[in-house]
Amino acid sequence: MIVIFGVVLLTLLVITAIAIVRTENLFVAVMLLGIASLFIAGNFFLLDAADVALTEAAIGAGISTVLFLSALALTSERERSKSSNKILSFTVVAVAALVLIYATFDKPRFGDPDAPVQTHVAPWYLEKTPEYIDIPNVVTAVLGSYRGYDTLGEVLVVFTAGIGVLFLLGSGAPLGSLPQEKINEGLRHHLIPRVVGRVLIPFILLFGLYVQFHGEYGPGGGFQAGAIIAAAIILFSLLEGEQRALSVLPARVLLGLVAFGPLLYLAVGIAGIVLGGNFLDYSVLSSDPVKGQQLGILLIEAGVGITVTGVLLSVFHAFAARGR
Amino acid sequence: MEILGLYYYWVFAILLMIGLYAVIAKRNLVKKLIGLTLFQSAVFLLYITMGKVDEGTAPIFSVTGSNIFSNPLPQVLILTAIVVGISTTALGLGIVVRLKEEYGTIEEHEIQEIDER
Amino acid sequence: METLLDILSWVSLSLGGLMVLIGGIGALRMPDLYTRMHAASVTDSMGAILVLVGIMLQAGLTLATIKLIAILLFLLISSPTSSNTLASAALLAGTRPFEEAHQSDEEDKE
Amino acid sequence: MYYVVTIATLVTMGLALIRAVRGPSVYDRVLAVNMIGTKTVLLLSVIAFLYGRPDFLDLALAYALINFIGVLAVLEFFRNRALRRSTEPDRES
Repeated sequence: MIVIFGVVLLTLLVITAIAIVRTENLFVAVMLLGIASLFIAGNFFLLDAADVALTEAAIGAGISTVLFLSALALTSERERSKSSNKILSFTVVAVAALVLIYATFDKPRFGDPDAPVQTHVAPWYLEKTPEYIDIPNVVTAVLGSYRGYDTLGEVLVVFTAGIGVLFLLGSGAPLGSLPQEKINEGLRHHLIPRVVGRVLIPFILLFGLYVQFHGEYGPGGGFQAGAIIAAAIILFSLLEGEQRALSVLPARVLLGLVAFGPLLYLAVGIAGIVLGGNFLDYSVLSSDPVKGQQLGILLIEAGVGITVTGVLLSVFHAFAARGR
Repeated sequence: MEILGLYYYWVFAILLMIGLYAVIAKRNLVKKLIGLTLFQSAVFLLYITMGKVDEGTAPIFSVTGSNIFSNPLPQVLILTAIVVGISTTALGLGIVVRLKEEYGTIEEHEIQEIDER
Repeated sequence: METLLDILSWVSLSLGGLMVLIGGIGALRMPDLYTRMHAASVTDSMGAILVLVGIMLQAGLTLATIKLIAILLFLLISSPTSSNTLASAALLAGTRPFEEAHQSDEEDKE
Repeated sequence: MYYVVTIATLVTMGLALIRAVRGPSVYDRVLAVNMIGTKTVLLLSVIAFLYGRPDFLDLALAYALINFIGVLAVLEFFRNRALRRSTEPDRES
C-alpha cells in the first residue's frame, strides 16, 4: 500500500516537473519548484530517509524559494525567447530517457535486501555503530565519524560557494533609484504577519537548536539545523527589514561564522593527530573511545551547523543588498 | 509489485531528462538553473530509492520498530548533497545577476550577440 | 474505554479526511481567487484539527502527542496568516472580488 | 483508517496541483503552494504513525514552522516589484 502512495507522489512530481519546464513565467516556475520540493520530501520519507527528508524540508520550503525570488527581483520575471532547437533537444532527451529506462530492467529489484548496494559496507555500519559510537542515529554516525572526511569536503564546498557569492555580489553594488527608507522597512506595515512572525521566530530558533543537538538520537544534525536557523533569521529580515537584521547579526559576524565553522571542523581533525590518532579520529579525544567519538561528532556537527547558517545568511544578504 | 518498483527508476529517468531538456533547450539562464535543480533532485531520488530495503525502516535505532534498516550510506551522501546543491545554485544565481548587470539581459543568445559585436 | 477512544479517533480521522478532500475540490471548482482561498483555508484548519486530534487519540499520553499539539498550534497560527497575507497582497495588487471575477481573471492570465 | 486520510490527502494534493498548473493568476499558484504545504504536514504526521515511528514527527513540525516563510517571501517580492514599477515605470518593458 505504501508503495502505491509513493507511486502517486512520484506521478504528481513528474506532472509538476513538466509544468515547470513548460511555463514561461519564471515566478510560476519558482512556485512550482517549491511544490516539487514538497513532493520530493514526502517521497524521501516514504523511502525511510527521515534525515534526508528533514534536510529537504529545511532547504526547499523556505530558503530555496527566497533565493530564487531575490534573483528574479534582480533580473526578470519572464522568459523572453523561445526554446532553441526544440525538436533536436527533445529527440536527444527522449533517446537518452529510453536508454536509461532500458537500463532499469537490469537493476536489482526495488527493495531487494541482497542487492549489491545493501551488502557492501552498509551492514557493517549498522552492526558496529552500537559498539563503536553508541548513538541511535546511524546516519549521523556515518556522516560524522566513518565518513567524516567526506563531510569535511562537503563543508568546504559550501564554504567556497558562499565565498564565491560574496566575491560576485558583495562589493560595488550599483545603487538603484529605489527610495532607501522604503526598501529598508521590510514588511513592517503588515501587522498580522509581523505579530505572528514574532511569535514563530523564537520557536523556529529553538527547533533549530533541538535539531542540532538531538541529531544523535533522531533525525537531524548540523546541515538541517543550520538551514532552519538561517530560515528563522531570514524570516526576521523579511519582516523587520534588512537593516535591522544586519544590526542584530552584522555582515562581519556572519563572515566570522562562515570561517569559524570549517576551522572548528579542521581543529577537531588536527586535535586527533596531536593526541596521537589519525586525522579526524575522535577516539583519542577522551579516555573512553566511545565517549571520544560522541564528543567528536558533537563538535563537528556544531562546525557544520555554524558554516551552513553563516553561508546561507551571507548569501541572502548579498542578494538583498544588490537590490538597493 | 515488480512494475511498481521499476516505476521509481522510470520516474528517475524521466525527471532527469526533463531537467536536462530545460538545461539544453531553454535560453533563459534562470530557467536553466531551475532545470539543473530538477536534474539534481532526480539523482537524489535514485540514490534514496536504491537504499530502500523491504520491510525496512529509517536507520535510527529505537525501542519499538523492526530490526531491518534501510541503507544509511546513500542517505548520508544525499543529505550533504542537498545543502551543497543549494549553495552551488546560489553561486549560479549570483553569476546570473552579475551577467544581467553587465549585459542587461539573461537570455543566452542575446549575451552571445553582444559578445560577438 | 479503549473502544470508545478508538471509535472517536476513527470518526475524527475520517471527518478530517473528508474536510481535506472538500477543501481540495473547493479550491479547484470555485469561480474566483477569493472564493477559492476561502474554500482552501477554512477546510485546511478544520481538516488539520480533526486529523491531528484523531492521531492524538491513537497516540495517547506520549511525547508524540505533545509534538502533535505543537504541530497543530503552529499550523493554526501560520496557515490563516498566510491566507490573510496572500489575500491582502492580491487585493492591493488590484484583483477584484467576485462580481468582476471574469474580467480580472483575463487580465492576470499569463 | 490512516489509509483513508492518506488517500484523501494525496487526492487533495493532486487537485491543488491542478490549480497550481492552471493558474490563472499568480496568487492562485501561491495559494496552491500553501495548500500543498499544509497537506504535506498532515501526510507526514499520518505516515509517521502508519510506519509506527512517531519519533519522526519532527519532520512535520519543521514544515509547520517553515512553510510560512515562502508566502512572506512572495509578499516581499510583490512589494519590491510594486516599488520598482512606481519609481521606474519603463525599466521592465
